[in-house]
Amino acid sequence: MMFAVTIMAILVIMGIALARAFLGPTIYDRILAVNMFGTKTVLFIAVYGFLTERPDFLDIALVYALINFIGVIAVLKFVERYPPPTATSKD
Amino acid sequence: MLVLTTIAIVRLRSLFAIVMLSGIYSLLSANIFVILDAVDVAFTEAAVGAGISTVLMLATIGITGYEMKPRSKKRRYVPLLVVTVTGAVLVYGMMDMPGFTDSTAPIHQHVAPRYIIDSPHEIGIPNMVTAVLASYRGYDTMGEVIVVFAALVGVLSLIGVRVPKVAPNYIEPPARPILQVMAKFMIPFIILFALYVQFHGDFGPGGGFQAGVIFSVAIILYTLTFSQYDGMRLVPPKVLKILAAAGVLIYGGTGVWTMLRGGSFLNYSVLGETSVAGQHLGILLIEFGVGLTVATAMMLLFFAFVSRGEKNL
Amino acid sequence: MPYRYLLIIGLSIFWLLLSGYWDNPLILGLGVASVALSTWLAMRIERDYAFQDRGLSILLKQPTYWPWLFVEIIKANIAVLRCIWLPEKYPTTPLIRTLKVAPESRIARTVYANSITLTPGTVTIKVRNQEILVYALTEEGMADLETGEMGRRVHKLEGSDT
Amino acid sequence: MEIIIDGLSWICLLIGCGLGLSGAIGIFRFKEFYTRMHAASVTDTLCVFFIAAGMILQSGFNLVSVKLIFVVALLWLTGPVASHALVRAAYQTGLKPKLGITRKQSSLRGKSST
Repeated sequence: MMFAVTIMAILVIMGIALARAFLGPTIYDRILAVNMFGTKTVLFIAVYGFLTERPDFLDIALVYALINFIGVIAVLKFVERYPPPTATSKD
Repeated sequence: MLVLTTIAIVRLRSLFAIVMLSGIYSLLSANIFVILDAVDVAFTEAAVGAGISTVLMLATIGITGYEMKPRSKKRRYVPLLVVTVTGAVLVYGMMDMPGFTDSTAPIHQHVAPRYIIDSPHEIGIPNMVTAVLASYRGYDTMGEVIVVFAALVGVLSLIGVRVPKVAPNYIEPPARPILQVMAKFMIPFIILFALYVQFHGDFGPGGGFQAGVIFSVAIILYTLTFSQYDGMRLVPPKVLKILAAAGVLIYGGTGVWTMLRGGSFLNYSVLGETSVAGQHLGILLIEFGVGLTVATAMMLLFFAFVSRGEKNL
Repeated sequence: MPYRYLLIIGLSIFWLLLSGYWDNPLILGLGVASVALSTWLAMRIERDYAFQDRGLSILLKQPTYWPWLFVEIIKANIAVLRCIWLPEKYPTTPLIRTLKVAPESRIARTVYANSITLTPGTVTIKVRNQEILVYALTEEGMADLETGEMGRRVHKLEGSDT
Repeated sequence: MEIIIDGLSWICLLIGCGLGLSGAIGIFRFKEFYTRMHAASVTDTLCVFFIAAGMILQSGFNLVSVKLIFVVALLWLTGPVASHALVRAAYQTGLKPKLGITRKQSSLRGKSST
C-alpha cells in the first residue's frame, strides 16, 4: 500500500519532469529535466522492486544511477565542446 | 508517456534535443520492462539504450552537425503511408495474439514449460533467463555476439581509430578538478560492479552483455573526464582489438571443447563431472566471452567515434 | 602507498556486500580476481594522475563532518521549499559571488565544492586556484557560506592528517 | 513494534514524496534555468534519502538495505557532480543568470558580513 502511493507520486514527478523536458526553453532545462527524470527512474525501480518483493531490482537501480550520470556528463561535455546555437539566443 | 515522447522526438528539429529525449524514451521503456517483470531486458535496456546509445549518438552528432537538414515537402507523404500501413498490419497481427498473461497461449505451451520446469535440475542455476540465454539458446547468443563483433569490424574498417600521439597540454590546475577527482574515485567501483554483474549472471539479473556495457562505461567516463589520449593509454585500442576477437574465440572455443569431450556443439553437460557442474562451467565461460567482446566492442566504437570528431573530445 | 590498500579494502567490502554469496568458493575466487583487476586499472590511472599530497584517507578521518553536513542539507532544503511554496513571502534573490577557499588539496576542494552543491540553494559554478564561484538562490544561503563554517570544517578534515 | 516501524516508514515515504513533488513544482514555478536547478537539487537529496529510508525501515537490516544505501550514496555522489557540470556548462557557454542584486551592492555586503 505505502509503496503504491510512493510509486504514484514518483510517476507524477516524472510526468512533470517530462513536461519540462518538452518545453525547454533552453537546452540546459532539458538536460536538467532528463537528469531529474533519471533519478526518479532509479527510485521508481527500487520502489517497484519492493512493491513486488523482488529486491533484485536494486542492481538495476544502481546501473541506472550510474548510466544516468555518465549520460549527463557526456551530454555536457558535448555541449561545452560544441556550444549549441540556441543557448545564447533563447535565454 | 511513450507516445508523447515519440511525438516530441518527431516534431523537434534539433538533433541534440532528440538525443536527450530518446534517452528518456529508453528510460521509460525500461520502466515498462520492469513492470512486465522482464528484469534482464530492463537491465540491458538501461545499460545499452540509456547509456551507450546516448553517448554514441552524441559522438555521431559531433561528426555530422547540429541541425537536421530541411527536407523537401514532396516526399513527406510516402514515408507516412509506409509507416501507417506497417503499423496497421502489426496491429492487425496483434488482434490474433492471446491476451496478456494468458497461460494457455501457444508461446507458453511450446518450450517455456520445459525451460521453467527442467532448468533448475538440468542447469542448476537460479536465474532462468541466463539458463535459457546461455544454454538452451546458446546458438542464438553466439550469433548475437558475432553480430556485435561484425558491427565493430564494420565501423573500424569504415572510420578506424586514430590514436592521438601527443599528450594534451594541461594547464595547471586541471580543467575539471571536481569531475576528475570524482571520476577517479568512482571508476574502480564501477569496474568492480561490472565484474559483479558479470559473474552473478547465474544468480540474479545480469550477465555478459550488461557487464560489458558497464565496464566500457567506466572507461568512457575516464575518457570523458580526462582526455581521449588518457583513455587510449589506459586501454590501448590495439589490445582491445585482440581482446574483442578473443571473446568470440572463447565462446566458439567452448563449443569446440564440448565437441572434443564427445558432446555436441555448445552442450556443456560434458564439461564437468556431473551434468550440472558442466553446465555451470560452460555458462561461466561463454558469459565471459560475451562480456569481453561487448566491453571491448563498446570501447572501440566509442574511441572510433570520438577520434573522428573533435581532436580532444 | 596508502591509497592502494584503502582501495583494496574498500573494493573487497563492496564486493562482499553486493554479492552476498560468502560461502561459494568459485564466486569468492572470482571476487578476488575482480578486485585485483579493478585495483590494477585504478593504479594505471593513479600512475598518470596521482592524488596529490594526501590520499582519500581524509574522508574517513573526521566522522563528525558528515552528520553536520546532513543537518545543513536539511536546513537548506527547508529554505528552498519556502521559496517554492511561498514565493511572495520569501522572494528569490539570485546572486553570484566568489569565495576564498580554505581547503588546499584537490580532494578537499572537491569535497567542499560538492558539499556546497549538495546543499540546495547553492551551486558551485567554477573552481579556480583559490577561488570558488558560487551561485546562490537567496541572500541567506550565501551568507551561511560566507561565514566560512563549511570551509573551516573541510579544512579541518584535511588538516587532521598531519 | 511492527506498527511503529510501519508508521515511521509511512512518514518517511510521505515526506519523500512531498519533497519530490515540491521539487517538481519548483521546476515549473521558477522562472529561469539557474533557479530551477535548485528546485531539482531538493528532490535529488532529501527526497531520495527519505524514500530510501522508508524502504530500509521496511526491509530491516540485511543485504537489501545495504544495496539501498549504495543507491543513495551513488545518487548523492553523482548528483552534485552532475549539477556542477550542468551549471558550469551553462555558465561557460554564455547563459547568464538573472541576478537579484547588482554586483556592486553584493561586493559591499560581502565585505560587511565577513
